[in-house]
Amino acid sequence: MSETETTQTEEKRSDQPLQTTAGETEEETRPEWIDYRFDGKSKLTSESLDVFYGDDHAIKGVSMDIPENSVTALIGPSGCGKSTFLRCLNRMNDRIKAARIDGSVKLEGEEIYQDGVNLVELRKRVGMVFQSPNPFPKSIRDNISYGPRKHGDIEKGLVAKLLGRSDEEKEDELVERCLRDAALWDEVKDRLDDNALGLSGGQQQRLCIARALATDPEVLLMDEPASALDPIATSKIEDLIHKLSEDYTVVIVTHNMQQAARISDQTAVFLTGGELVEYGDTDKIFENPESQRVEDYISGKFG
Amino acid sequence: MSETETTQTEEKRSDQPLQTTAGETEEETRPEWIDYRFDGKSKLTSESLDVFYGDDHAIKGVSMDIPENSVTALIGPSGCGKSTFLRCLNRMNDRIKAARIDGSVKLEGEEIYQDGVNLVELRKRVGMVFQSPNPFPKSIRDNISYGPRKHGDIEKGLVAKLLGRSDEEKEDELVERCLRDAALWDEVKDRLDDNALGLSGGQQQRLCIARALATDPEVLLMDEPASALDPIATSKIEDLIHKLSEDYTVVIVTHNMQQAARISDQTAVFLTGGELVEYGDTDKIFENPESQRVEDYISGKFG
Amino acid sequence: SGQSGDSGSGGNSGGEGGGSTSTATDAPESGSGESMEGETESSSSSGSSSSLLTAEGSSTVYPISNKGSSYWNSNAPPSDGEYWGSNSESTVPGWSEIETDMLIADYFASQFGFEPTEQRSSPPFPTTVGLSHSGTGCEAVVDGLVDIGNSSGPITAELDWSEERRDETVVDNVVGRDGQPVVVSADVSEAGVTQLTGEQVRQIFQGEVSNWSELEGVDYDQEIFVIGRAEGSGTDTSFRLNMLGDADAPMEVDTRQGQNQQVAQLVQQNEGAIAYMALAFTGESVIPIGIDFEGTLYEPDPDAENTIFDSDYPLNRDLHMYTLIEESNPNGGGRDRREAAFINMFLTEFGQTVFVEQNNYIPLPTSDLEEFKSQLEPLMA
Amino acid sequence: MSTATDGERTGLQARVRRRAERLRDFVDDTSPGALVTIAVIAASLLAAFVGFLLVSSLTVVPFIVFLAASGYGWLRHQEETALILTLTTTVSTLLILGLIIVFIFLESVPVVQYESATVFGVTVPGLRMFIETRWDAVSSPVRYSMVPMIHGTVMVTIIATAVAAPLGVAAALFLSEIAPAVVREFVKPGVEILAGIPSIVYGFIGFTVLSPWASDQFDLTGQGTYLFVGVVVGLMALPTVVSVAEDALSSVPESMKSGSLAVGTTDWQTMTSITLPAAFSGVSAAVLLGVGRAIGETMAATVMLRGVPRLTEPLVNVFYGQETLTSLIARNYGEADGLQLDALFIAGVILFVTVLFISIGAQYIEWRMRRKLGGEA
Amino acid sequence: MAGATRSKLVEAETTGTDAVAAGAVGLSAILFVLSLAALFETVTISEPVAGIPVVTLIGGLLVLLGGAVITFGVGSRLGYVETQPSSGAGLIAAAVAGVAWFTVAGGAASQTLGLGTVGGVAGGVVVGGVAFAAAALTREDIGSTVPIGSLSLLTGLVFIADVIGPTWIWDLGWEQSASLTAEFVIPVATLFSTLFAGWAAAKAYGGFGARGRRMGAYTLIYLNALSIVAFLFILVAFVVVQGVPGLMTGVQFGAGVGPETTLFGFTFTWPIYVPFVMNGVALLNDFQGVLPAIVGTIWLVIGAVLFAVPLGVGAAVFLTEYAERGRFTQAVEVATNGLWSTPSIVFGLFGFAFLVPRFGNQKSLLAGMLTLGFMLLPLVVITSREAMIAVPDEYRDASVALGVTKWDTIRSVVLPAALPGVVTGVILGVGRIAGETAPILLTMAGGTFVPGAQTVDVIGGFEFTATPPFVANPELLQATSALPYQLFALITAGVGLGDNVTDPQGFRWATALVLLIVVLSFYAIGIATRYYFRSKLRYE
Ligand SMILES: Nc1ncnc2c1ncn2[C@@H]1O[C@H](COP(=O)(O)OP(=O)(O)OP(=O)(O)O)[C@@H](O)[C@H]1O
Ligand SMILES: Nc1ncnc2c1ncn2[C@@H]1O[C@H](COP(=O)(O)OP(=O)(O)OP(=O)(O)O)[C@@H](O)[C@H]1O
Ligand SMILES: [Mg+2]
Ligand SMILES: [Mg+2]
Ligand SMILES: O=P([O-])([O-])[O-]
Repeated sequence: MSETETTQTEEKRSDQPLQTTAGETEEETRPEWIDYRFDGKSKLTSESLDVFYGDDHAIKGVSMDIPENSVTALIGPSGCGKSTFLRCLNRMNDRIKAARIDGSVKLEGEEIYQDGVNLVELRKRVGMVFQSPNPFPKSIRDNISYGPRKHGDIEKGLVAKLLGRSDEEKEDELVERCLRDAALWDEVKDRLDDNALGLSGGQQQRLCIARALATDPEVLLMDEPASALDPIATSKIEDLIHKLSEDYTVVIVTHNMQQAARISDQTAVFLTGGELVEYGDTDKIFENPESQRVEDYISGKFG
Repeated sequence: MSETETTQTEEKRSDQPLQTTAGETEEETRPEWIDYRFDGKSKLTSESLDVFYGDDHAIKGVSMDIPENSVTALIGPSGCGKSTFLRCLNRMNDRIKAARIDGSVKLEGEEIYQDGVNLVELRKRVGMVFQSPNPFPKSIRDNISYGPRKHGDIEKGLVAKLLGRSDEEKEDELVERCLRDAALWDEVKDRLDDNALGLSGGQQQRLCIARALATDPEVLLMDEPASALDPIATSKIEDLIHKLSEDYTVVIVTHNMQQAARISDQTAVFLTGGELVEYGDTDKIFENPESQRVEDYISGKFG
Repeated sequence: SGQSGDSGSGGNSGGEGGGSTSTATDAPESGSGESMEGETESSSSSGSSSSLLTAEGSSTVYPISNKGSSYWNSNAPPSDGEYWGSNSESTVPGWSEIETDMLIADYFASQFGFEPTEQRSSPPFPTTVGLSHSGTGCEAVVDGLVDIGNSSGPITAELDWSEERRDETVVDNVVGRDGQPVVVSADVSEAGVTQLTGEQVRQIFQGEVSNWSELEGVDYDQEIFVIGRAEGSGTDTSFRLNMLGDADAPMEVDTRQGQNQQVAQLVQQNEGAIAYMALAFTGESVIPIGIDFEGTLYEPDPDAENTIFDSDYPLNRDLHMYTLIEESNPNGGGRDRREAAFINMFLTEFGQTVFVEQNNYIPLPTSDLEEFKSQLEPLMA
Repeated sequence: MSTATDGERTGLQARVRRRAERLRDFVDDTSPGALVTIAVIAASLLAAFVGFLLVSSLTVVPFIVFLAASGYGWLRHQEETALILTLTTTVSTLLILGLIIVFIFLESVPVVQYESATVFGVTVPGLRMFIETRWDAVSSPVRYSMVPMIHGTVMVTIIATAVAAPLGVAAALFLSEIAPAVVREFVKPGVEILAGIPSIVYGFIGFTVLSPWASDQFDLTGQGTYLFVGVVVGLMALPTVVSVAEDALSSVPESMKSGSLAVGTTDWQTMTSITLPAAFSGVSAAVLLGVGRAIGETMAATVMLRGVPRLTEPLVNVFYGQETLTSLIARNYGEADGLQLDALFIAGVILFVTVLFISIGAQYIEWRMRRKLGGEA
Repeated sequence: MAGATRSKLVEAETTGTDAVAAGAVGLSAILFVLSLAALFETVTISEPVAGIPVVTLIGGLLVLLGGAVITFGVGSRLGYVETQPSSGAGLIAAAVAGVAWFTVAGGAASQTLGLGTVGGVAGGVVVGGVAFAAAALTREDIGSTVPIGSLSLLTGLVFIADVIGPTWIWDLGWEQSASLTAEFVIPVATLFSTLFAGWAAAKAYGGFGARGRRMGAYTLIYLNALSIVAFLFILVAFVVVQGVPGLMTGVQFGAGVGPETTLFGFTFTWPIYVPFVMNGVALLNDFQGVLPAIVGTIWLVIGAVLFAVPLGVGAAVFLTEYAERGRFTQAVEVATNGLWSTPSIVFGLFGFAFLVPRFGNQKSLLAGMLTLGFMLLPLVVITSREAMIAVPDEYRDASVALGVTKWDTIRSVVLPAALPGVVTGVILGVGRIAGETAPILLTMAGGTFVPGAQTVDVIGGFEFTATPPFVANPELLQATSALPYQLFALITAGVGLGDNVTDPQGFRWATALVLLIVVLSFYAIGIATRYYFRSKLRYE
């Protein structure tokens, strides 16, 4: 890979093939099982995905096609498997010893559950923001530049400095851009070298979003990014998500139906037991759901 | 307390004074500060109650009068102090080192925040069910009979057996009655000696309710008793609460507004900052709230 | 048949305990099936006069006193020649003097008025011997922690006492003598070092030479590994006193070990080693050498003209079992009956042969034994 | 900070007042019978303790009173008796530490006086033990220098740490971050069992196998080297390092590790850049505690070392092993008396104080780590 | 991010070049084992294998290994091999290379070239510095292979050229003779070269970069874990192999061969007779044994547990349930942790100064019990506290909300829930104290070869008297033996003294084995308890 020097900017994103054996995957045929059809290209596709925690069947045969450059919301009562499903999309479930996954998830047509998948590369392309903010116990700047440094995109440190290879400007640029994108720049620009743990909850959450943006992902998975925040911070993050959907494919889990209605283009409703009950345009789901259970859930009969 | 041998049954409730020095507190005047007036007798009354966690003012001057034999719901956004208020009603907040409480709470006109209050007696009369089910790691039977045994109402164990004082029948009776009341009897009657941790979440929650009933309280405080449950378990518990309100005074915290609307007679709305913004008949609160903030909250504008 | 802790095993696998099975059945009244609990109970609860006799101290005296203690605790019958040393094939010297049909401890104890138990492994009172050094033994007996303090050095040197104080405080029971040898490891012996002068030994132990080749007449290029005994041990004190001229003489050694046995093991394990120890611990690869004191060569060979077994060998020393003079027993010169009974066993011709000579130490002359016997007359039953 | 003392004083006063209030509340709330009972319990126990300290034969009387009062209290006033009994046990724990300090310090006083040295006209008790290097308890001048033993202890500890720290931290990383569940189930108990092997067994193997082998390998005169004592002691300290470091590593929140992985790093990068730095304090505390263990290790050193209190030459000569503080005590307590015995207590004091400081340091570091991970840094 | 590069999502199949790197890793493994074997003299370095001296063989393999590593690195640099190297090998790799070369060059300069210490240090600094710079400043594929590969290459050449042959020796010239011999230097040098080169090869196999580093680090970490387990295994196996003959001398099976035991009035005869653990030492024995020491150890442990567990659990209850967090609890915490790290010999000294004078001024079982109890106490406090803190507050709240008093709550809810943790902690602690020698050395140690008849009998020792204190137990006030002390005594005093022990060395090892068995059983029980409770608490 050292030889392939694709320059990636926001404008021009590398859509190079993901497999060495590039080939058949590139046709743009929508899977025929799909019952929700959208305009545009599909980004992530799961097909009869099952997840088990030990004997516990947490996700039951979920098939779902997520369009590019849009916001897709996953809603459903607590424990229905929203987080589990989300974590399947960048294989973060691999970390959970008890979890077993069956079925298929494709990123731009390329299967991510197959032998030899480079997890590092996958997660670089499919970024994630967690339910509770989890900044590293480092400075704000280091939090942002952590990913790019580890990927070798930014050189920093003693040796680099000695060799004059230190990418300080590049780093500064990156930090500023990501923090601006995450609507945090103004609040922290004077204390970039402070420890990130000193930020408020909402700031930490936005920092985590900025951190995810820094590795320039194509997809951004967000697990209840506003669940612990006050209304003002929430609305900032909602605005941000909205803006991000221009460049990124955003998948967001939320327990707040109003929030889903406000910010998403598509909504998927999971119900207890790990089933995907309904999936479609947000307006349709909220105004005219097909299933009675979804209607009950949305109108607050339970959950 | 070991000397007083009151037999407690449902018919004959011991309304023994909370204080060793009983006295003037028995007049039945409704406080004049009240702005919500209801028919019937008032059971619990808080007057300008303040709670501080360290410097954090969690409850701000809450005055509220709770009628007997009815269901009162407390709703409000996360962190607004619902649980804190609830725990003040049987002084469970005493267990939190950081908490400091100002103001007054009266149980049937008798102040519970004064020197010499017998906490054991108070908590026998004001039972509590917690947000997440917390059965003891004992058998189902022992979970139910735990309270009465500790109060000396039921004798059990090796010594009692040797002395021929074992109250096994009485215990069986009690266990059955409480489990029936909690709508759990049919599901567990064949495995009373199994460990309670083996029950499902919903069953555990109902077991905790049964356990609280076993000490025959007058008031039952419930902190989001259905928050972790599936719809079926939820509706069972809602039915149960409804039934309980015939004999008990029930105060319930919920984050689910629909639930509050379904089951409660009165609703109190707390908003962020620990203020009681509105309190009244449930129908009125949900259909025609006086305050704009409550209306916003109920219609899902935030939270 | 069952067996209690230490009566012979049910098997008859030869060795030293070969005859034990038969003897166990010979004495059915001994209750050999009795549990250990029973035995200790009876020993510890029947009054102070039959309580455990404790000894502690010198590792040099240890072989003597421990062997005696084993004999004592075994309380074997005289028919068991294995232990009494007298049977149809041979007879230990002194046997004629005894000639009894009592069990061994019963016999010696009964002379001082103890009831015979007539049970194997159950003497009239049990004994135990702790192993440390002379200094510890002396102190323990003076402090009243043990009944007998074993010491291979005189208590005057060990505790820095005057002779008067010694005479007032303790009884000095000398049970044998040691011709303290200087030993070298096998490689040194093979390199031809079989004798040294007193001066050379002194130089080695005071750090003046560090390689064997530095010694006159030695052609062996090897660092000397100088092994000493722990400071406070009788062997160390005697060595300083007799070899270096003063109990406080300075020394410089490479290592110091607590007990004779450990010194022997180090000499075996290492090259170029030299050490001083007690006679009982010499062996094939722990080889005593001759020492030339001002022209007189004392050789390790007992048949030579002057040997290290001789009493005028400068390193020759007495082995003591000190007992404390207590006001409660004025008769026996400060010994109580238990102490007297036990020590008396060593001071018979039988004891000298079995416990002293067989351990490679030097027995006492008969005159000394007789003097001792006269001291004990008043205590005898 | 200028008002610190002021604030402290009022804080102290307030605390005292609160204490008093609470005591008064307790007395008010408690029935007279219970009060009498717990008073009797406390008094009799105190009397028994004093009796024990004074080696009195009457000790047993208050002790029996204590037992009787506790028994009575247990039946009649269980609530209060349980409180007073658990309080008693807590105080006893503190007391034991106090007694250790008092007794080993007291016993060492004479030698401290004996070993006074004068510097710049000031007589400093005990100083000579640290500025001279001669230990000789027999021939004059009799000196009890601690320097050789301190040197030995330092040598052994350094070597042991060099063995235990890297291997231990690597093993802790393995256990907490890398090992598959099945492997972990075997390795973790294995490490614990390693901690259980008695030091005398290590010492025995060291004395009979390792020391002669080393003597042969390095062409030494005799046997006993700091190098191999250090290695053996290091292996003995290893389990301490592993288990404490593993605790520290696994207390780093999973969310932090997930956060790192989710930006597309390898798990090794996550370990070195996130987990280890976050757990750094805990891991250093683990190493410190391992050092403490190494310093206090006795039997292996006692049977393997040469037992001559002398400095090696040159000081870095690890191929010779003379004596450590611990082995000095174990080897000499038997024949020592008078000043020499007191000198052993000095060795004990040095050991105790050093290790206590290390322990407190480790606790401080761990406390800081917990605070930091709690987000207060 | 300008310049950001994407690697493939799915990795390619293994290629031929990867096989080279993998081969190098395998070669390192072989060399590693070989050097260990040489170090412990299972393989003699001067002896030939298939006509080639082992030294030369090792040298050849090292050259091969070094060559492979360098080739791979250079190949990657020149683009023949597809890798993803970072821009530098990193500071740690550079430091390792620097130190290794410093040692080699310093040694060579001072010894081979005879430049003395100053020259040695100077030469070392120069060469080490160059190696450091080469590793730090070049791209990772060169930096992490060439300095380390050439070290291995050089070492191999030195061995082949017989510069360091089987008879080589370097007298350090220190006061007491100490020399580095070929027997030691060759295996150790091989060991280190191999470790370094194996690490570099593993890195190369991972294609350098993040993945390569992970591969290299994991190789070392797995090796480390494996070594620890292997070490434990070898240690235990060694003691077992050495100890079994002694333990098994005179063993008999069959009805009625063993000693009789009376339990609760019922007398039975053991169907097995193991003299080593059923006898003491006595003249009349066919086989000598250590029964008194085993029984002594058991009583010690019982005494210590009886003392420490009530005290420790009580303190833990007070600290977690009653005391408010503050100065006092902090002080107790510091004290318990301090006590936990206090060296055992200090406990011994304390017992010696405090307990011995108070129990008849002599070493006694009781003093030993209490001293070990003092040692056990902090562990009990710490583990019990942890266990009690781990009991969820929900249980307490639930109980309190039912109107149950505090002590009742503690007794009925907290203690039962904490019990598993407490029990496990106590058992593991007991394992630790059961093997302790130092404290009992100063407080309890009795005779060296204790006759079976003097096996301590605490229960039978109780006597009732008419005067206070009404009960006495001389058995408790006497010294006895214990296994660790017995082993210590056997090491220092030897066993050649009794005529009855035919194989003194076997007797010692058997004692070590019995001690190990006793202590490890406690650990096994402790660990098993933990598994049991853990699976039970998780509840299905
Ligand atoms: N690590 C785990 N081990 C075992 N079971 C798990 C684990 N994580 C989740 N589960 C179970 O899987 C189911 C789905 O959990 P998940 O966290 O995906 O729900 P969710 O929809 O995100 O709920 P919430 O809204 O509460 O976050 C639940 O029953 C949960 O108990
Ligand atoms: N033990 C405590 N210590 C300090 N602060 C506390 C504590 N418990 C609650 N608080 C704070 O008090 C406020 C009210 O908390 P409370 O738990 O009563 O809210 P709530 O309305 O029950 O919220 P939720 O719906 O999330 O349960 C919050 O700001 C919370 O952070
Ligand atoms: Mg979730
Ligand atoms: Mg709440
Ligand atoms: O005889 P000692 O053991 O004291 O040398």
